[in-house]
Amino acid sequence: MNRPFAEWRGGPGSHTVVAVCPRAERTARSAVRVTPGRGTRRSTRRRDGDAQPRMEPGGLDSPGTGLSETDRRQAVHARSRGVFGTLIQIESVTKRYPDGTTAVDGLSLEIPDGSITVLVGPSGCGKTTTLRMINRMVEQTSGRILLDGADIREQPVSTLRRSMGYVIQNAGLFPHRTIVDNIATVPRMLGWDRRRARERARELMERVGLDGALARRYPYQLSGGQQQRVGVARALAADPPVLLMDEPFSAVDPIVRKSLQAELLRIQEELGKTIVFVTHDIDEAIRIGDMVAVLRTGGKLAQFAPPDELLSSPADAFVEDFLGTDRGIRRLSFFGSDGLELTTQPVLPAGADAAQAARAAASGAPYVLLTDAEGRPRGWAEAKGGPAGGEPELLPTGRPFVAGRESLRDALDCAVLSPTGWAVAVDDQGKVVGVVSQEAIGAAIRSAHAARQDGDGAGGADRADATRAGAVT
Amino acid sequence: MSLFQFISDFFRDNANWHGAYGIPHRLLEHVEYSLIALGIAAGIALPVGLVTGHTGRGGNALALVATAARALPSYGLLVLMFFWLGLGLTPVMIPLVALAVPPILVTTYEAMRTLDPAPVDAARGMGMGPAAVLFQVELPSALPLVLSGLRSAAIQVVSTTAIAATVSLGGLGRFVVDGLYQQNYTIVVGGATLIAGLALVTIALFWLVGRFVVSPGVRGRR
Amino acid sequence: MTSHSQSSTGPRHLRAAAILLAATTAAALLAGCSDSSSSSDTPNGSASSTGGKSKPKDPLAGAAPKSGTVVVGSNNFAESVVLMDVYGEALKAKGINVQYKPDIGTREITYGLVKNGSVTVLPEYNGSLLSYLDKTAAPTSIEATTAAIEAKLDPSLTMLDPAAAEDKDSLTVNAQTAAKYHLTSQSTIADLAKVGGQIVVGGSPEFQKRQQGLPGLKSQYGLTPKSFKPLDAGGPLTVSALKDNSVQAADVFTTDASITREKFVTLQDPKKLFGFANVQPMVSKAGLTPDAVAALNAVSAKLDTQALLSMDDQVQNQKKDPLDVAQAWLKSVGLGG
Amino acid sequence: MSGGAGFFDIPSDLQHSYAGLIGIHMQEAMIPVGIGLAVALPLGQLCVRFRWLYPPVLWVTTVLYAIPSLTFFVFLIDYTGATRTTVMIPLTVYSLVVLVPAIVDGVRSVPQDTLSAATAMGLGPVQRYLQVQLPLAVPAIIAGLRVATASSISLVSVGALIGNQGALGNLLQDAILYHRSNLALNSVVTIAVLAVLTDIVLVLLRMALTPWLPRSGKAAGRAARATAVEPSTEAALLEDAAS
Repeated sequence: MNRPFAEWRGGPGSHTVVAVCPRAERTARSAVRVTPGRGTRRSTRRRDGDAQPRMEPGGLDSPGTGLSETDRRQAVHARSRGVFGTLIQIESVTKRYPDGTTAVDGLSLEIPDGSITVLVGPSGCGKTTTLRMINRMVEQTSGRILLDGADIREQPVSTLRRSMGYVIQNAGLFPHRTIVDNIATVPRMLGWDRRRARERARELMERVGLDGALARRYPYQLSGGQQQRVGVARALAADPPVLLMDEPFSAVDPIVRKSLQAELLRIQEELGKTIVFVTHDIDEAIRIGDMVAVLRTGGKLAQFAPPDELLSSPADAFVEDFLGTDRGIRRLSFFGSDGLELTTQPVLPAGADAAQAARAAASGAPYVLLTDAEGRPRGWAEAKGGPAGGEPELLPTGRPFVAGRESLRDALDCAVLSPTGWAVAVDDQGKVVGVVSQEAIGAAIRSAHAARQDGDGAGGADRADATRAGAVT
Repeated sequence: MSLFQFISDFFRDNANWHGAYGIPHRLLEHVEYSLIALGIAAGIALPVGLVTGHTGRGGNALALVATAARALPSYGLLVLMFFWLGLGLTPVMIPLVALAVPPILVTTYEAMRTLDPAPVDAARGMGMGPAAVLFQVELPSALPLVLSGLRSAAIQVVSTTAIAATVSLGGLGRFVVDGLYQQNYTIVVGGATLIAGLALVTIALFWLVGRFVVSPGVRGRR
Repeated sequence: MTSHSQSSTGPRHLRAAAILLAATTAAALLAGCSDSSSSSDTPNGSASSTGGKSKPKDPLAGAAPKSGTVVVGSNNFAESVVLMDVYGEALKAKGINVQYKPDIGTREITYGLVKNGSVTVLPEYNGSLLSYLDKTAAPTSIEATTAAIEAKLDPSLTMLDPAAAEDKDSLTVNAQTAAKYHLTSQSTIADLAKVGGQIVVGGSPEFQKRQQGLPGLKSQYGLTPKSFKPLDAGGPLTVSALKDNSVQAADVFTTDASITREKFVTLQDPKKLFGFANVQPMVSKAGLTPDAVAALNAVSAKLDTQALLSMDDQVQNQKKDPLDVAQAWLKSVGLGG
Repeated sequence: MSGGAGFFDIPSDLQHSYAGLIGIHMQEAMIPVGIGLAVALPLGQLCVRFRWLYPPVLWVTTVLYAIPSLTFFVFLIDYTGATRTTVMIPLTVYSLVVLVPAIVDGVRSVPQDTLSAATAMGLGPVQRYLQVQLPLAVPAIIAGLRVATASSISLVSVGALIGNQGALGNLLQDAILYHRSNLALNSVVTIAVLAVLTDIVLVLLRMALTPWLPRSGKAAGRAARATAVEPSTEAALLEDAAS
């Protein structure tokens, strides 16, 4: 859980050279997958396909990550749910209250299986109501909701709810029960014996990154973030195919929120649940959503699209306004840094001889990057000074980016923050693999935009983005 | 201190410890009356408080009931009930129950109202039925306040049961009333001490019960 | 009291004591102010040793009256209040300043108050008073009774002339019990004693301890009831308890209207346990002028049992105010003001 | 004078008219509340100032409140006789133990920000107490006063058991004495009406003193409901109301 934000997809210890930016990959996938229409139903397969390349080289699945194990589990899980998996279809659902207010107005959504769908919008947009209609905490006035093709009203409400994990804002832990008993609630309701339920609970505590020592504590003894983890574990306890999350992270501070989001994505990677996630925070929506539904006040759908598409081509002024001004920069998170042309010419390894130094200085770059014996960046030295013997004055390198695994946004950020205007690329061990200039990054952004445009024929907003991104560069 | 002298005289008098007029028997009577009154009151007030608190309706009506019941003088009600109903346990139970209902009712209602809605929502979302939500989630969390209402009622009932003696019933009030009639201050003070002692024991008892039935998770939070 | 009973713990004890002290001081101050506004409240002037039978100081004893006023008191039953009004109003008619102290309580309390001077005049019943003063006395005439009382009475007190009016305590059974054990108005307490083990006797709480009560019933008639139920001094509790048979026999005043109404049977008392019960004022010697004594004796001279019955009836059955009843009777015998 | 006594005909032995009895009753009931308030205000402020003081004080108040009024009266006879003072001292103590938690919770519920703002404006501790804390604590104090007055008015009648010091409660004794159940009804109804009227006056007083608060509402209802319980429970309720 303490791993940096971008790490969970790849997992620690990965030494893969095929630097796949999970974000970009994911987005590309969603873009295909989410094209409205029946085709989306096939999305389950994507999971299985996904697992393949990762398992093959064994690179990402280095021992300890348990990914291969979880993927197998997930595959089993997917199979047990049938080929097509769960899919929630919301069909022109309206919720009107007796006092006349309309919370949700003719909403239709197809929530794809095995992915995270985020409902986002300002307060009063009916996002929570929509979520609560899925487990019938709220009954719709008209329209219908299908789960796996069957109307949710066909089964007893308690059965329906027990098949869906439910996580809410303040976790809603039972104050009178210990952590382990909180998590064991649904299994116990399903008739598991106490020992098995507790065993399962402890297993889940580990999964959500909770220290087992907390098991016998009571909720009030936990921090907000820990409580929220318990909430997630409790929702997962009976292994429900669907997870409903109602602003689960909005009551914790930004740092904790970020780690919880990361944790959720990691868990999702392992379990492949169908998650419906409600938030009012568009950044959160973009960070974790495979699909994002933007709702406007009055309970109307404004746009339903993958986050990348949302950023590149907002459907209207409302969505654009809701996204905020820097969506160009933010969208860069969806472009992998693998396409960047790295150069090793200005890199001067420790113990290099004068000739190497001269070559580095002559590379055309104004600065030379010195590395230590392990190949980690030490600092920038002026190329012109070039004294091989004496120790030159070094400028700090700032934070390097992990080539391939981190996005263009990270690369750009490194370049902007670097005193030399050059970003340092490292591998997962922190070893320098090359450097890249702001100009080169700008070029990469432009070509990535162009490629994306060719790929999905998205609207002209892309160009504006690219221009804006270029301007920053 | 002369008061102490009276008290120790009372407890040292062997005659006060035996028979139908002795301390043990009077104490049992007192506890019996108190338990009956408390039982009836809890039987009325707990369900009503739970339901009204659960639904959130009737809060203002409850406030009225509480004020009105507080305003009724128990002893006066007892005398009135004696006139209307004659001798017996019923005329005693009416003022005692009237005394005990409001604290239980009000605290139960408040306990249910001030519950954190999140766990309840979560419980419903997990597929718990209304009864399960009430007994497994709401009640355990509301327990400290509900218990304090019961304690409040119990203390008042134990104290007030003394008036039963004014309409010829037993209980520890017997010592006080008889002593006042017989001009025997020793008995008066002895009985009064016993009543106060019983009230304090009641506090201790509820404290103990709280230790056992209230989850540490709820207790720790308060 | 908290300060004593919790003396084990230091700070709490001190705080409780402080609270109590503050409250006591303040309340005492205010009580001082409020005295002037009420006539029934008297300052706690004398702390003389009074009343209690073996106690150096009895807290239940009252306080002394203001000088220059005659305080007429009564016990805690209706007839005593009427008598208080009768004697008091007669004094008033003579222009004497009268203060009433009604419903004081039982004889156990009132005797102490007359003795310590906080009550000047108290309508008493001679036999009952004697029995309270001397458990063994068994006088055979009214005069002998008065003499016996005077012999035992506190030197500061004296008895005035007895009235002809008589109202005794009695052991009275309810109709069911009378029928069950074939008791008639000719039966005696001794007849009841034969079935005593099945009888619940009721009476004012002090009946359990005083000579004209359970102790006397046992020593004179060998009556040991199954149990005793504490009620009130011949008041509604007693009547109810007899009526609903929660007691089978009870101490009822012979003038009580409910005896005929409810068909109760009063048992004969051949051993004179309840003795004579003529109305007779007990007075504090120091508190009365000869005029006042004459006025009180004049009342006693006119007061017969018939008058008493009539007045009781007006108060208890016709719900008239005792003061009105007393004034009306005084007027009818020419003693009114 | 007609023969049968009417509902409001008070037996002469009580030596007061109906109105007179009401006057005495209110005097016997309200003086203790007044003294209780006068003592509770500084005591409450001490408890706010020295936090460690409050739990033991709350404990003592709970215990004191558990002592039956009759016990209290009877014990005091030893010191103050069967007088009105004997009735008023316990009532004072009860008022005190009800008011202290109310005041402490009231003053404590004043938001720290408000206090900081007051301090920042240069108000001294005394000014801050009088101008900020006390006014903002008024609703809680009045809630406590309502508990105290209601119980005080009702408990005065128990004084009838110890030498006729029960004012309207003495009617109960007379009801028994003269077999007049109407007197008992009169006593109960009058006492209840007095308690309710006093309660209304206090509510109106609260409205007058706190124009910035909504006229009615949750807090008011809660305060009213808090009038049925003993001090520590009351404290718990008020705490919830404040949070």
